[in-house]
Amino acid sequence: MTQPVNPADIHNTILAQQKAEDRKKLAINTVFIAILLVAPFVLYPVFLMKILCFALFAVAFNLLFGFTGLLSFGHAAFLATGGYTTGYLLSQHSGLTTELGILAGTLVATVLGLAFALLSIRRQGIYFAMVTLALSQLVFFFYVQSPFTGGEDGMHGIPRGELFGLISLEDNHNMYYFVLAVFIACYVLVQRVVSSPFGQVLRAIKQNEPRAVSLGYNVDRHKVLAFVISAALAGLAGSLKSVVFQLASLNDAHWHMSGEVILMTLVGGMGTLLGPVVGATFVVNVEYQLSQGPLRDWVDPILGGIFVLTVLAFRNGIVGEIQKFVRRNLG
Amino acid sequence: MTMIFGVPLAVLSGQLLIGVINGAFYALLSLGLAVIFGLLKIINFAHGAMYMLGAMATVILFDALGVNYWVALFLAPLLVGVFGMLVEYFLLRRIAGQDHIYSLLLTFGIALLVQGVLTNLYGVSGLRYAMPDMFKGGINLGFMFLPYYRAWVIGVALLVCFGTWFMIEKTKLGAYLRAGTEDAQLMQGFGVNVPLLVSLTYGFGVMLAAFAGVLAAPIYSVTPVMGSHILIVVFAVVVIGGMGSIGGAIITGVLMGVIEGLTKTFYPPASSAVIFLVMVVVLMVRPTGLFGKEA
Amino acid sequence: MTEAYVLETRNLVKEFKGFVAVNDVNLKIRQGDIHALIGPNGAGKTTVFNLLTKFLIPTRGQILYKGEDITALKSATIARRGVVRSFQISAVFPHMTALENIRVALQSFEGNSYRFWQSGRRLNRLNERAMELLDAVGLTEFANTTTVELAYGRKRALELATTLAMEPDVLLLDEPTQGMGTEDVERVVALVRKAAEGRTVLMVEHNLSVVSKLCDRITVLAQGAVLTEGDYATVSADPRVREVYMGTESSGERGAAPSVPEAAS
Amino acid sequence: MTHASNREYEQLRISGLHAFYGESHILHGIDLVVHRGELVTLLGRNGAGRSTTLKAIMNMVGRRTGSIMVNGEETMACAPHHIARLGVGYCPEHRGIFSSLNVQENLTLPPVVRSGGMSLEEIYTMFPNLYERRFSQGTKLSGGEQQMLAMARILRTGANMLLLDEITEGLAPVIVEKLGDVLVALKNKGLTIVLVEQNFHFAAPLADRHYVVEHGQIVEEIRADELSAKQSVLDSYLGV
Amino acid sequence: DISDNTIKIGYLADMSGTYRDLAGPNGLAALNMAVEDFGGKVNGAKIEVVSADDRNSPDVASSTVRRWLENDDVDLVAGLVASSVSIAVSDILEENDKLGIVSGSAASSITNEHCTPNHIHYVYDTYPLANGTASAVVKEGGKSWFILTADYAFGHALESDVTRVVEANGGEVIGTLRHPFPTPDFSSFILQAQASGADVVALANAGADTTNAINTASEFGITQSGQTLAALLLFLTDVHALGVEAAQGIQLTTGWYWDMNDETRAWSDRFMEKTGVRPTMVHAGIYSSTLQYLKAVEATGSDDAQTVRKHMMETPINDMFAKNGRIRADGRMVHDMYLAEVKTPAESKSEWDLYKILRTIPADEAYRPLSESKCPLVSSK
Ligand SMILES: Nc1ncnc2c1ncn2[C@@H]1O[C@H](COP(=O)(O)OP(=O)(O)OP(=O)(O)O)[C@@H](O)[C@H]1O
Ligand SMILES: Nc1ncnc2c1ncn2[C@@H]1O[C@H](COP(=O)(O)OP(=O)(O)OP(=O)(O)O)[C@@H](O)[C@H]1O
Ligand SMILES: [Mg+2]
Ligand SMILES: [Mg+2]
Repeated sequence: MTQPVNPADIHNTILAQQKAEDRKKLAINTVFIAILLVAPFVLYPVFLMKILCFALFAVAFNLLFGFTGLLSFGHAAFLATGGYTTGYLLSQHSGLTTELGILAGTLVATVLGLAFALLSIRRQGIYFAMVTLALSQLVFFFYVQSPFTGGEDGMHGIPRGELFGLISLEDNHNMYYFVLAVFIACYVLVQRVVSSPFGQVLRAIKQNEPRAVSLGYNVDRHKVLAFVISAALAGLAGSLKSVVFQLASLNDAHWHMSGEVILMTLVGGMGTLLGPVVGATFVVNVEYQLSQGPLRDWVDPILGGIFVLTVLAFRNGIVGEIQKFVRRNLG
Repeated sequence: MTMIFGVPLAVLSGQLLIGVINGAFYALLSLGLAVIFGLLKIINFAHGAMYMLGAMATVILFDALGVNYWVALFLAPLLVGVFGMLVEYFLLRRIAGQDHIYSLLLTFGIALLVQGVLTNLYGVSGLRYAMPDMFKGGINLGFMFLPYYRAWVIGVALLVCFGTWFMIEKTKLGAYLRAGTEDAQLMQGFGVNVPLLVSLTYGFGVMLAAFAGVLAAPIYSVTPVMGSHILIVVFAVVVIGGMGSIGGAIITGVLMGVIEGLTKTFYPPASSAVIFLVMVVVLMVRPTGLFGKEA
Repeated sequence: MTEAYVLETRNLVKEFKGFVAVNDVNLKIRQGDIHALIGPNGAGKTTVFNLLTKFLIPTRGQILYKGEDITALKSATIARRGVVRSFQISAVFPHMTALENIRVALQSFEGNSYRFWQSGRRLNRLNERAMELLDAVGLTEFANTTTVELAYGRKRALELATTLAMEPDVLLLDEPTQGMGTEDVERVVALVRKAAEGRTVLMVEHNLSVVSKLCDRITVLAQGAVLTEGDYATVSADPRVREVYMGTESSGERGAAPSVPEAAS
Repeated sequence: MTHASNREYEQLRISGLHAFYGESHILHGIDLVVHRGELVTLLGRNGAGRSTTLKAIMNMVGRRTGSIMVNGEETMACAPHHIARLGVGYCPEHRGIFSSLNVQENLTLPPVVRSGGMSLEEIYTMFPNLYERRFSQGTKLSGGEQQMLAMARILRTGANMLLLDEITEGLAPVIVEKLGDVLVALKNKGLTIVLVEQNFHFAAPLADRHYVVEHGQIVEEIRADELSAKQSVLDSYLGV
Repeated sequence: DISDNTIKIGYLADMSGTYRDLAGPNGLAALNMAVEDFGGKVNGAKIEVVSADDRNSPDVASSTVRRWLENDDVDLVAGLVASSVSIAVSDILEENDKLGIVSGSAASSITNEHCTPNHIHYVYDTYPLANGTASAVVKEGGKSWFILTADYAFGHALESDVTRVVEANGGEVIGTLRHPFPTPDFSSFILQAQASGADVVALANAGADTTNAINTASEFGITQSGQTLAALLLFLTDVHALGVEAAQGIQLTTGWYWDMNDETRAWSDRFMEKTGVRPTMVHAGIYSSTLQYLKAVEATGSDDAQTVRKHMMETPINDMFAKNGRIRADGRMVHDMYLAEVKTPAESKSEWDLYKILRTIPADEAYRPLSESKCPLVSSK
C-alpha cells in the first residue's frame, strides 16, 4: 500500500539536487584552478607541464573508457601522432606559430581517430580493445620505420617558438600558462560533453546498448563521435607535450603508453571527471620520484605493486574511493 | 631450381616448416591464455611473466641443484603452476566478478613485479642454458637442416595442445569449467567447488606457459624480460582465433607462425606488424575472431 | 487494401542452422487493435518480434509497415519510424535513475543527441513528461532511485514506461506482465489499455486473463506457424489451441480462484 | 520411517535472518521452519525479499547474519557448494542457463548430490521441447524453454529440498499444469519444496503452508486449511 | 672557482630495462670508484653523486636532467645509454651550458649531426665497431657478406658502415635482411642467411637480438656449414650469457677488455669485489671518463663546463682504459679499439675468461675521420 506521492514534489527535489551539484562542481573547479595557477611558483614548471599533458591524455581516454564504456588499447597512437606531427611541422617550417603547429597535430590525430573509429567501432568489448591495439601497433611500426620520426633516436630540438607569433614560449612560465589554459579549456569541455545531451546518450549506450538501439539511437555514430573527440584531445596532449619537452619519441607510440593511460585512469578513478587528472599526477610523480631515489633500480616492481594494491584495495580509484567515502559518511 | 616469387622452393619449404615450429610455440602460449580467458575471464597479462618464470626456473634449477632438462620439463611448470595458484588464491580471487579490465591491471602489476625482482637478481643479459646432449645436432631434410630440438618442440607442443583441447571440450570437467565461467555462483550453488576449480584452472593455464618456457630455455635467450616481448603477439593470436576458443587458439597459433614465417621470407620488415594486420582484417570480417562464438 | 493493416508480414521465415523457428508466417495487424500473439513455449513469438524490429534478419519473406516494405531497414530506423518494442528480459539502463531512463527515451525526439557542447540541463524540460509516464506506471516515488536497486517487477514497469515514451505508432510488448505482482498486473493492464488509444499494440502474453481482457484479436503460433487467428472467444474455443497451449483449465484463465482473481503468471 | 515422523523432521529452520546487498539491508529477521516432505510457498509483493531469502539460504547474497539450519546443521559458515551437497537444489529466478553448453550439457551439468533423482529419459518425457532442442545452445532456447530447463536440471541431482523461484514464469498454461503435477509427484516422493510464486492460483492447491513476506520479514503464516478464513488478510498483503 | 664548493655528478642510466647490465647500477659503482680515487674531494670541494633511472625514456630523462641542471646545480651528467636519451640530454646540456659524458650509447650521430659543445662521447660508437670487425674479417678471406640488420636507425647505421668497409676492402655484400626489433626467434632469418651461401653472416643488431641470433646460428650449425659469424656489437655480458659453447669463434670489436694487462686486471678485481661481475667496456669507460673529468677540475680549479672540456681536450688520456686517448673537437673520444675473438670452451679457463685479443686497431684507423664529420663544431675550428 503505497503512500500517495506528489510528482511535483519529487521533481522539485531532483531539481534542487541538480543545483547543489552544479554549485559543488563550480566550487571544486575553482579550487582546482586556483591551485594550478600558483603551482609553478612552488613546483618545477616543466614537471608540472608534464603532469598536465598526461592529465589531459588521461582525461581524453576516460571520456571514451569511463563514460562510453569503450576500452581503447591504442590511445598511444594519437598521443604520438599529435607529437610527431606538431614536432615535424614546427621543426621544418620556422614561420609556423606554435599554436598552429599544435592545431595541426591535433587535427591529424583527429583524422587518425576517425579512421580508427570507423575500423573498430562495430567490434564489442575485448575485441574492440584488441582492434585498437592492433591498429596502434601498425601505427607504431610505421613510426619506427619512417625517417621523419628519427626512429628510436627520436625527434629532437623541436622549437617552442612563439604563441601567436608574439609571446615567447621559451620561457617556462609562459609555456606553463599556455599549457594550463589549453588544459582547463579541454577539461571544461569534457565536463560539458559528459553532462550534455550527447553525454546522456553515451551513458545509456554504456549501460545497455541494445536498449539504446531500440530507442532509436544510432549507437555506432555516437560512439564514433566520442572516439573522435577523445582521439583529438589525446592528440592535443601529444602536441603540447612535444612542444614542452621539445622532443617526440617512440615511447609515446608504444603500447606500454596505452597501458599507462589505463593505469592512470584507473588509479585516479575511471568514470569520474577529476580521477584521470589525479591518476596522471600520481603515476607521473611516483615514477619520477622513485627513479631519482634510493629505490631507483626497483621502479618497475614498485609500480607493479601499486597496481596490484590499487586493484585489490581501492578499485574505484583515488577519486572514486573519496567520493564513496563522502557519500557514505556525509551524504 | 623451382622459384616462387623469386624464392627457391627449397628455401620456402624450410620457411614453412620453421613457421609451423614457431606456430607450435604460439599455440602452446596462446592456449594457456585462451584457457584462462575463456574459462576465468581473466585477461592474463602475467602470461608472459609465467613463460619467463618457466624458462628461468629451468636454468636456476639446473645451476643450483643440477636438475636436468627432463625433470625440469615437469618440475618447472609444476612450480610455476603452484605459484599461479597462490597468485589466484591471494590476489585474483579478490576481484572475481569485476570487470575484465581489473584482471588485466592486476596481472600486469604482477608481471611488472615478478619481472622487476628477477631483473634485479639476475640482470637482463640472460642466463645460459646448454642444449641437452641428446638434442644436439639435427637431420638434413634436403631442403633444410632441422635441429633435433625443433622437431621435439613441434611434436610435444602439439601433443600438449591437443590433450588440453580434449580435456576442456570433451570432458565433464571441461563442462564444469565452461559453466563456471558464466555463472560461478550458480555452479557453486549446484555443489561444485568452484573456487578450487578456478585455482586449478589458473594454475593449469600458467603451467602451459611455463612449459613453453622450459621448451624455450635451450634455444632462446633466457632473460627476465623474455616474456614481455612475446606477450602481445600471443594476445593477438588468441584474439584472431576468437577469445576463449580453445581449438581456435591452437589452430590460429600454428597459422600465425606460418604467416609470420612467410612474411619473414618475402618482406621481413613487416614480420612483426603482419600479425596485427591479420588481426584487423580478421576482425573486420569476423567480429569475434576466426573461431569465436558469435556474441 | 493493405492500407487497413498497419503492420503486415508476408511469408516470413526464420531458420537457425536448419531449425525453422518461424515458418511462413503471415500476420496482419489492423490499425488501432490490441493484437496478441500467443502460443506454447518455443513457438516463435519472440523470434517474430525480433524479426519485426530487425534484431534478427529474416531468412525469407517481407515485412510491411503502413504498406511500405521495411524489410531492409535497420533497427534504429524502424524504431524512429514508430515501431518500438519492449524486451522479454528486462532492459533498462541500470545506473541511471528511473527519471533518467525515461528521459533517454524522450530525448531521442529532441534531435540533440549529438550536441556534445550543450548543457545537460536542457534535458530538464523533458522532466514533466517523464514524471507523467512514471506516475502512470506507479513509479513516481522511485523517480530518483537508481534502477539497479529496483525490484524486478518495477524494472519491468519502468521499461514499459520507457517504451511508451517513444510515442510509438505500433507498440510491441513481449510479456509485459511477466514477473509482476497482482497489483502491478492490474496497473499494466490499465496502462496498456490507455496506451493503446490511438495506436496499435502487438503483444506476447502468457497470462490469459490479461489477453482476454485486453485483446481485440489473437494469433496463435505453434511450432513456428500460425495455428489459428480470431478473437478470444473463437480462439479459446478451438480444441487445437486448448491442446497445445491452454491445457485443460476450463476457463483458460489462471487465477480463476474466486477470491484471488488474476494472479499473474 | 513413517510418514508422520517425516513430517516432524525439520528440514529447514531459519531464525533471525538478515541479509544485505552491499549497503542495502534487504532481509530484516526472517524466521521460518519447513518440515520434511512439506511444500511451503513464500508470497509477497515485488521486492518483498522472497528471492533474497532463497539466495540467502544458498549463501549467495552479500552478507548474512542469523541462523540457517539445513537438516539440523548450521550453514551460516558454509560455502554454497557445501550447502548444495546437503541436498539442496536451487532454481534461480533468472534461470541461469549456460550459453557455452548445449541443452543436454546444461541438463547434466549439476552434480548428483544424492541418489534418487530423475533420469534423463524421465525428464525428456516430461519436457519434450527440451528433447527436441537438446543439441542447441542453452541460451538459444525460447524464454519458456529456458525456464523448463532450469527446473529440469535440478530434478536430476536427487536433491531432497528444492528452492524454486518463480518457476511458472513465462510458461504456457499447459506446461504450468504439467509442472503442478510434477510438484505433486515430488512431494509424494517425500521431497521438501520451498516455492516462491506470483501465480497464486498455481501455488494454492499444492502448498501445505504459505508464508507472507513483506519488507524482508515474515508477516503472516497461513496453513492450507486456513486459506479461506484468512483470505482477506492475504488479499490485503498482496495488494489485490 | 667551484660553485657551492661541491662537484655534483649526476649518473643517469637505464637501471632496470634492456641496457641495465652493460651500464646500470654497476656503472654507478664504477663511477663511485673514480670518486673514491679522489678521496671524495677535489681541490677541497666535496664530490657528490646523484643518480637516476632514465627508464629509457627521453621524457623522463629530460625532466630529470633539467631539474638537475636548473635546480640542483649538477655539474656533470654521466652514464647515458639509450641514444634517444643521450641526444635529448645533450640538447638540455647545451641550453644550460653544462657538461655531459656519454658512455653507453652506440649511435655515431651523437658526435656527428647531434654534436654540441657540451658533451663528450667516450667509449665506442658504431663506426669503429663496423670498421674493426669488417675489415679484419674481409682481410682474413671473408669476401662475400650477408648482413642481418635490426630494422631501426642503429641497425641501419651499422649496416651502411659495414657495407662501406667491406666494399672498400674488396669484399662484397651479397644480401641484407632487415629484421624487426625485437625478434624473439631468428630461425627463419638464420635459414635465409644459410641459404645465401655467403662467407660471412654479420649481425648488425644488439642485446637480446644478437644473443638470440647467435644461439640460433649455433643450433642450426651455421659455422659447421663453413660460414663465419660476425657480431658487430657484443658486450662482455652478452657473451657471458651466451656461453663460450654457443659463442665460440665469433669475432667482434671492443673498446676495452678486462683481461688485457695487469692494470686492467687490477681495476677489474676491484670492480668485481664491489659488484660480483667483471666490467664491460662501458663500466670501464664510465670510470675512466669520470676520473679524467675530476682531473680536469683539479687542474683548472673550475667546474665551468667549457673550461673543463677545453682542458680535457688538451690533455691526452692515459689510464687503465685508454692509452693516448684524446677528445676531438666534435666531442668524440678516440682511442685504440681491439679486435677480439670469443674463446673456445677448451681455451676458456674461467667464467669470465671469454676473449682473446687478436689485434689492436689504432685510434685513427678506428673512428670516423673528422674530415667526414657533419658536426658544425668541426668546420668552425
Ligand atoms: N538464436 C537462435 N538460435 C537457434 N535457435 C533459436 C534461436 N532463437 C530462438 N531459437 C529457437 O527458436 C524457437 C522459437 O523461439 P522463441 O524465442 O521465438 O519462442 P517463443 O515463442 O518466444 O517462446 P516463449 O514463450 O517460451 O518465450 C525455440 O525453439 C528456440 O529454441
Ligand atoms: N543484487 C542486488 N543489489 C541490490 N539490491 C538488490 C539486489 N537484488 C535485489 N535487491 C533488492 O532487494 C529487495 C528484495 O528483492 P527480491 O528479489 O528478494 O524481491 P522479491 O520478493 O523476490 O520480488 P520480485 O517479485 O521482484 O522477484 C528489492 O528491493 C531489490 O531492489
Ligand atoms: Mg519468448
Ligand atoms: Mg523474486
